[in-house]
Amino acid sequence: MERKFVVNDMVIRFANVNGTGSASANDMFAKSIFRMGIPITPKNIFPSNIQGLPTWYEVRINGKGYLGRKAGIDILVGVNPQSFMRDVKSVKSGGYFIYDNSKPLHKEYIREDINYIGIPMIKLAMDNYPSARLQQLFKNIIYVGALATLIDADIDVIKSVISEQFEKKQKLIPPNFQALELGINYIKEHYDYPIDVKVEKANNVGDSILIDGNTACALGAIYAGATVMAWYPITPSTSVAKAYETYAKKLRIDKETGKKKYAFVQAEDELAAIGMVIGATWGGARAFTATSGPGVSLMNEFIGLSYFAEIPVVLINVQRGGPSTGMPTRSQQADLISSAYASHGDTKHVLLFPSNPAECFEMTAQAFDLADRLQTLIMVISDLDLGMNNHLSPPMKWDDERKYDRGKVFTEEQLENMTEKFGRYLDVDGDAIPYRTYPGTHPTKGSFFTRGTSHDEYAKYSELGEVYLRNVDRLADKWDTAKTMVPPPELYDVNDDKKSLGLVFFGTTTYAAVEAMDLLQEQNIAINSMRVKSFPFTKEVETFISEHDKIFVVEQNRDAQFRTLLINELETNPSKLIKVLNYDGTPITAQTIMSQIIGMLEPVPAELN
Amino acid sequence: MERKFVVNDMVIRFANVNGTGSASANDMFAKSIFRMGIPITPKNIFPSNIQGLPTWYEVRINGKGYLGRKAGIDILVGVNPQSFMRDVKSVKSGGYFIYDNSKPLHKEYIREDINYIGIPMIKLAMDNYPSARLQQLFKNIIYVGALATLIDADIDVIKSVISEQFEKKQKLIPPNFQALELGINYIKEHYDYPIDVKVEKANNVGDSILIDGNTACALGAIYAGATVMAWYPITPSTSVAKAYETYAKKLRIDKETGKKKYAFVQAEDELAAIGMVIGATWGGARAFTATSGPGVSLMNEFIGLSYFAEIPVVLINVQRGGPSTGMPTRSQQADLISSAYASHGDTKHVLLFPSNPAECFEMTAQAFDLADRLQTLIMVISDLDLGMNNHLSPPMKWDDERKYDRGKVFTEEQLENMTEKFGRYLDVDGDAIPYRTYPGTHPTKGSFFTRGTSHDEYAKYSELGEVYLRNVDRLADKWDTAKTMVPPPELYDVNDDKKSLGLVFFGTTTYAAVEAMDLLQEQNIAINSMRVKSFPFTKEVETFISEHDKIFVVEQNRDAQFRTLLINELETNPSKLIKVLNYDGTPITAQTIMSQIIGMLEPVPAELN
Amino acid sequence: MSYLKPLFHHPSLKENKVGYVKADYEGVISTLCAGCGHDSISGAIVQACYEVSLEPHRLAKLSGIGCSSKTPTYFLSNSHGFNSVHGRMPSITTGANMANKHLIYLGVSGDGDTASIGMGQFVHAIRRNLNMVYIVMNNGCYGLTKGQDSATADFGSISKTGESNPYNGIDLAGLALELGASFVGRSFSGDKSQLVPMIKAAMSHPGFALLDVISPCVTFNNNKESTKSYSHVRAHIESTSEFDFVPEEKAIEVDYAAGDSAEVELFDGSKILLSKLAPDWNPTDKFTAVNRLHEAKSNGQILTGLLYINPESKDLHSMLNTSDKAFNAMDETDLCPGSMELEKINQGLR
Amino acid sequence: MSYLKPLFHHPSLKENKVGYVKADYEGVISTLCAGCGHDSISGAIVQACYEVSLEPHRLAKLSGIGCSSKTPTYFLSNSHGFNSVHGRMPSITTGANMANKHLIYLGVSGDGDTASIGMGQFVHAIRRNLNMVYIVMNNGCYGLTKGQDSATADFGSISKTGESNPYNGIDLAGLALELGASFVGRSFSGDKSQLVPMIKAAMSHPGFALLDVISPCVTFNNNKESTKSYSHVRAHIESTSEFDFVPEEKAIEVDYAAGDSAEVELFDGSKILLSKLAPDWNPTDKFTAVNRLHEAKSNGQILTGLLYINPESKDLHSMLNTSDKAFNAMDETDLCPGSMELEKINQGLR
Ligand SMILES: Cc1ncc(C[n+]2csc(CCOP(=O)(O)OP(=O)(O)O)c2C)c(N)n1
Ligand SMILES: Cc1ncc(C[n+]2csc(CCOP(=O)(O)OP(=O)(O)O)c2C)c(N)n1
Ligand code: SF4
Ligand code: SF4
Ligand SMILES: [Mg+2]
Ligand SMILES: [Mg+2]
Repeated sequence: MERKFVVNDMVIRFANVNGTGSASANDMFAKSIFRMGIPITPKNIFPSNIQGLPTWYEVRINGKGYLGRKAGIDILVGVNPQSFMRDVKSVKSGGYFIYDNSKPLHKEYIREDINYIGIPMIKLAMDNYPSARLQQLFKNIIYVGALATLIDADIDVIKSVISEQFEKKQKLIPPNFQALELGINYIKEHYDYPIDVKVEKANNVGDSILIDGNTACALGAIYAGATVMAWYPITPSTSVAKAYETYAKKLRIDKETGKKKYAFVQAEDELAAIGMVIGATWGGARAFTATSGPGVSLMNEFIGLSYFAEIPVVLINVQRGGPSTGMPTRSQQADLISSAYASHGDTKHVLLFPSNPAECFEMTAQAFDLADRLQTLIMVISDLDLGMNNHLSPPMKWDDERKYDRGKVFTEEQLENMTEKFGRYLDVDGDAIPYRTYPGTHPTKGSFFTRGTSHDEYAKYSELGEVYLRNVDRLADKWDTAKTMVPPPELYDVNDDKKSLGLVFFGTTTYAAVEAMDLLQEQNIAINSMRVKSFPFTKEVETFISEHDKIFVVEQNRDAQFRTLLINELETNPSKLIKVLNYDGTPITAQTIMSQIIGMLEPVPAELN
Repeated sequence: MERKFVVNDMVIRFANVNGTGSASANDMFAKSIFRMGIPITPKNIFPSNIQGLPTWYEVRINGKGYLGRKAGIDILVGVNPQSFMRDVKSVKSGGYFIYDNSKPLHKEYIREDINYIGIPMIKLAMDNYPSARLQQLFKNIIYVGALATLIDADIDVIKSVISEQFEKKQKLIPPNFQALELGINYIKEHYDYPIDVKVEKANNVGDSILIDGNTACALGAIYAGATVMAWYPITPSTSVAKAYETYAKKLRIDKETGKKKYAFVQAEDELAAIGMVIGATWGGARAFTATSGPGVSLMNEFIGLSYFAEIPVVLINVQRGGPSTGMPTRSQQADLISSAYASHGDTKHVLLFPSNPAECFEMTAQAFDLADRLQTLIMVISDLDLGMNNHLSPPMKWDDERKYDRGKVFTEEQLENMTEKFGRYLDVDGDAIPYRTYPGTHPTKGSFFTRGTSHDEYAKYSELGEVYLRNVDRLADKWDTAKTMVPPPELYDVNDDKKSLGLVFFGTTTYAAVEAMDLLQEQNIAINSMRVKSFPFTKEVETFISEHDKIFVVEQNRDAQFRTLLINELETNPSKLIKVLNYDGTPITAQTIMSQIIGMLEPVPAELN
Repeated sequence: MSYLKPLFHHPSLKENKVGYVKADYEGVISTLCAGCGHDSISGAIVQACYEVSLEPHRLAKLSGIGCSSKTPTYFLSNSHGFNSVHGRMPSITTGANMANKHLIYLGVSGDGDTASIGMGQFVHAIRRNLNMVYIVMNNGCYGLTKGQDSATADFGSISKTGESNPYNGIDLAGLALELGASFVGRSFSGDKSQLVPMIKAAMSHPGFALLDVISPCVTFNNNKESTKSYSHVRAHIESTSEFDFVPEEKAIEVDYAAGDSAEVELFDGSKILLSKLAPDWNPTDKFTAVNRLHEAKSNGQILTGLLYINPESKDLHSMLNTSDKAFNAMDETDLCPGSMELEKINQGLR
Repeated sequence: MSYLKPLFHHPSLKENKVGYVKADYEGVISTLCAGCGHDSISGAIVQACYEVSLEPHRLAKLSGIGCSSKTPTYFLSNSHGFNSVHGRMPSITTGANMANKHLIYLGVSGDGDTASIGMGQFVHAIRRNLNMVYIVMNNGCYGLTKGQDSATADFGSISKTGESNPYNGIDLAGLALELGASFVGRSFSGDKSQLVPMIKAAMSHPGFALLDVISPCVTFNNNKESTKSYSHVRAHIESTSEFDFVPEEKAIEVDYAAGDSAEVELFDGSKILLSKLAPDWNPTDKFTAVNRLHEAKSNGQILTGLLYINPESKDLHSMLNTSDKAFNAMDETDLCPGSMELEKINQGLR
């Protein structure tokens, strides 16, 4: 009888202890599958601590290119005794549990419906490596070798990944290869392989790259000409700063002088970080910061200043689980209201919602143009899942013809030739955006006094009601201008001509939503979909919402905050917007979206298809 | 021909320079009218500076008891040359302009349609007082005497107010009386008096008191047993702190020991202020802070902590004109969204909306009970108009039987007798509110670890999705519990049985809204009204909103933030909520409300009455 | 995982004066890196509280955010604890102290938590002479966020990312002295013989007691090639550019006499020179303390010991002249002025 | 209204080296109280800029919030100005300085703005040796919010509300020295002969230059009965419990020689003892500066003068090794690595 294999469709989870070097081993494994031409989605599930606590690494392998998280684990590599019970339980029926059998498995861990594959990892490591430290490190490579063999991964690909990894430390390659072989050989000698979930070389990744969103944001900032990065460490945004520094060091050192064309400043806190950004953009540079929820909360006062004094700011908000310190190493989309309306008084802020690293790159770059053009704060709304995990992504693109849009800035010449009085907050051409000048531009013209207090068109302090009204009404008009400049939504194949059902999502729910669309299709549920890319909502978003009768809004927070934004900004009747939520800190799955939708449709099945 | 007088219905405005002692003179004048039994509404319109800039003091005198601001000035006392032009313009046709004629009035200030009354104020002062300083001070009393005579105010009442004011500095009384007489006599000798707007003793103030909202809040806090007040100076909330200190010094010193039963701590900034409050209530004291917009923005991170770690906080938010530093000495209701949903993550906060000083007192006291009961932050939402101006208000009331509701706190005995494990975040009785303990209560039981990170029922750190969900879902349930505890709205005489039109307001728009109801009535427009007192909205609010077809929502901000709260929390169709806005920093008038409503009704007059 | 012992290991069975054994002062198992200096300080706190026979519930432990700020979970399980937000422990402690003056307040912070985001609150807690013990677990870096330089990092020190620190480090003890702190001590996490008595002294001091405790971070101040076998590991880390491998280390210990100096090798192979104040040092002479501190610094030494104590210290409660009864024990009878008084106030407003 | 002269009054008609007259350095009419020390400092800034022949647009003036922070409107109308938010001027200035290293950055702050809410940013601007002049207009109180004590108020000083300050004041100059500031000076608002050259020196210093300038508040440090006629006014203020009367005062002036002392009577009748460093004082010796400062303090003197200067000061740009071309003058050609480079990066991620 021929064995039936499930090919290129599985979830593998590694259960490790953090600080043991497993992350890099797991990464190399995932990268190898990707190199085999198979789409993957790796996710790190790590604790808010440095060493000694359970950490998981999950890779979904899916030939069709579904990149959302999927529940149900096919193979679990369990090398952390602390989480053994939980790990064993998490394997789906018929799945595999790979463990270190240097010591026998206690019987409480035995489930009848799964397969156990024991490998004497630590024993093999002890037999082959001298020190405890090395044993711990190479144990990880041993299980990679074993796993690869079990699922029939291409060993040569893995070896090439290892070789690349240690390109600059060649002497590390042989011991790594040796560890890999130890794992491979142990399987070959003791087990029937491959098992019935396996991988096969494919050609399904195109020109995709594997990158995390934070790195892509940082590169976007570099390409957009950000010269000042001011930040304060906070998970999960720290790596934006780290990547900016790493790439700036490579790409932004003046060849001749060795001097830096960037300033990378670790601030004393988030208040100072955004203050530096405001100062720098006021001074005419492009500058940005990256933070997460607690940081944005601390930045609230300054955010109001940037809105009211009309100072460009780019802020990468990598959301994590809130409220308060919350779940620092889990992902949510729960900072929408607090971002959109941050700070006291009547304020509104432009948000961009990337949903993959290529968009992180592009939207960050775009954020600088928008900030300069609109003279206001632009937040790129990312999250831990997008920011810190590697994603299969289209490559990043840059058109060399592309010019930075520095917005309305008077140059020295323009000032020199100007006869009328310069008005910093004067709307001279009807788009509600005034002209600005950089300090030091002209000896006698164009200087002005920036302030967070109420001011007239000439930046002069005023407490007069009518002056105040002119100013804030213009800011409201500027908001309308913004609607014409921010990226429009992506509309997906229209399945439903009657436009009865709609599906709305943004950011990292996209992966799962796109997959859910297919799942619903399979169930003959026709639904039109829209991925929103920005706030304020553009005309297209408004049209979609008004044209559909019943719209499911997918988001990852308890209070359906995105839905609130839709209701509030588009004057939508709330009754037509149905919540589809997931807010436990893990990325939503297609299955969840589908079942919530079907659950809510059930009472009215007649209306469908 | 008999002269026709307008009695007890006028607006008087004093145009002064700040720092010249005019505020106390004007106050004494207003108080005198109040003492004559006539309702008054004084409003200070002052700059964000200490000395030398224009400042206005406006008193509306209205026998019917309408206490909102009214446009159109009947009498202007103009003693500030800086604002002369503006002041002359602001007098309504037929009105009076009282000025210092020590120097002749320039002809550009002459309007044909108003009456000019010149009094040689500075000349009189110079003739009678030795130093420039005293001349400046008594000039103010001179115009009070003149004005009083012109409108026929009771001079004896004024004298008694002066005597009281200088009760402890008796020697100041004679020179003040002298100045008063100088003004009186000058009018008597040179003009026909009274003029045609005048006052008459009445009996229309009942047992009302004249007090500002901030003092009332402070007294509420003292009565509610607040022992720790931590704050940072900021207009317009500073006087809450000042009044707390003043009254605590009188009412909270232990008679025997001379020691203080309160701690009044000027913090280094707003972050520290709310941190101290959180620490103090965690420690088992009642504590509060008072601030305004910029302060609330800075407190954002801590506000999230209080929500998530469930720590009682009372915060008096005295709103001023935003965004950013905005208009520090003007009034708005523009911090609603930023208060209701302050901080990142899924957060919601309880708000109370007092609309007069008696309610400032009561609601502040109530806020302490609610904070302890609900174990969360309660914001009393006041504004500059309510907080810093004197208001005619019902007296403050306290029932001596009233006990503080300290909420669910385990005592030493209860802990001693407890057999089950204490769970700080365990909902033992279904109201979603857990029990807490104060530090130091019991040697071995009841201690717990407070944290802003995700925690289980026993306050233990957890990153597990299901643990997180249990906790935040309980917090959502607690929100529902809050709805049953906060004060219900006030519903006004139902005029409209068909319930087609509704009017909603809160806080300081109440005065004008109540007057507008009468104005609309006069125009035969039937409208049902509701004054909302709290957020979350109670059942009654929900019912009112759902029962009416078209509802006008009156508020003082650009973005109709209160309306957003109604839409978002009650799932209301936005199309039925009509904005009635005023956001130039001045309190809304009844006329504005009426005309906006009528303007919006015009297209559909058939539907009315 | 830590070497700090869990409750069921080797309990010291001798009861102290209030009837508690040492284990009663312990906390849950530490989740810090093996060898982290912070765990040694936790141990010293346990020891000090046991030795002074403090009833655990008479102490409240508070912290900010960071590896250091996690430690309150790892000692004194029977004390109320508050792991607040980053840099704001001082304000929380101020409030708690106001609520109940009768407890001992032990604040734990890190150098990031104190010298960067928390600088303002640190300075002002000193200014108010708040009655508390303030321990900075000072490792010169941001442990929890993976090793960035902190504001106490020395000029020229090399961080895990290989960058040399261009800024001068802030000397928290020197700063506290300048600000008029009433008790300033410095010690080293591995020097129990100095640290335990210093914590005891700080607890008995009626005012703000700063303990600046140098506490090496095994993971992120672990960046020089010090031993042969380690180089391999280090190379691995560089190559993978992931800080995902933390070698297990033993906590660094040191024991030297007052008046002496001791060179201590840190995890990264670098060395620090500790210098202990002489036994006859007069800690009430601030002027000399400041000079000695600057002198030591210019000699490349880290001066340890009780640098300064103001024997006339008056804490915030004394300055404010608050009542002896704790505020959290007061109720309506103590606090509410009653309706008659209110009617009088109303009367005055008519 | 202030005595600071508006543009059209008494312009000094002599052109300086860059062709500007003194009036070109003035600002709009001050709205501070007559006699406010802050206006005298504004005057000194105008004078200094005129004397050093600075083109006004080569300077950017920044401030926080407060009476002091309003002053940038009252000088240098042709310079860009930024009246930011309370306590955050240093971070704004840091950013502005990063954007364009070629301007002079003049930050103005108050003692509330600096020593309370702004303490963190103040400390860290010093730590980074940001190239700026940082003037604290130090009046020991919160002027704009009506006279609360600030953190620099002296112990025991009586505020307008009649309370005696129980806290020790923070000495900003001492603090800056402790933190390693590269330029520390102190002066008095009324002492133009000392202040003007000190501002000039600070502007030419390549790093952080603190000028702690004592600047009496006529309105809120005006609380003792000093003259007969004034008592009446004061009584009035007490009785009405409204700070709504500000007597017009002349700004306090003082002129004394280096090495001397001068007693100055403040608006409230209290006296301060200023002591000027001797002409042969060596300001590069920090150790002595610290000692002299503490010594003066214990003698009840306020030491003025240039206390310390580090001649080897390296500012933040030097530390970061940034390019000479200002960032705000760079465009795509300077900054964008181009599509080829990006394709290489993509390649590395496959
Ligand atoms: C407002 C805010 N910003 C940033 C962070 C992220 N964060 C957590 S701990 C930490 C630094 C901790 O450093 P330190 O205080 O020195 O403690 P250590 O881990 O070194 O003991 C930071 C920046 C946070 N939790 N909150
Ligand atoms: C966040 C914030 N908190 C409080 C205030 C109110 N405020 C304005 S100025 C000021 C203090 C100013 O004191 P200082 O810096 O000494 O300046 P001075 O007026 O004495 O010159 C305060 C507290 C504010 N504007 N912003
Ligand atoms: S990272 Fe450093 S500070 Fe944090 S636990 Fe590990 S050794 Fe300690
Ligand atoms: S209040 Fe004081 S600091 Fe402010 S302007 Fe007046 S005198 Fe100057
Ligand atoms: Mg640290
Ligand atoms: Mg001041």
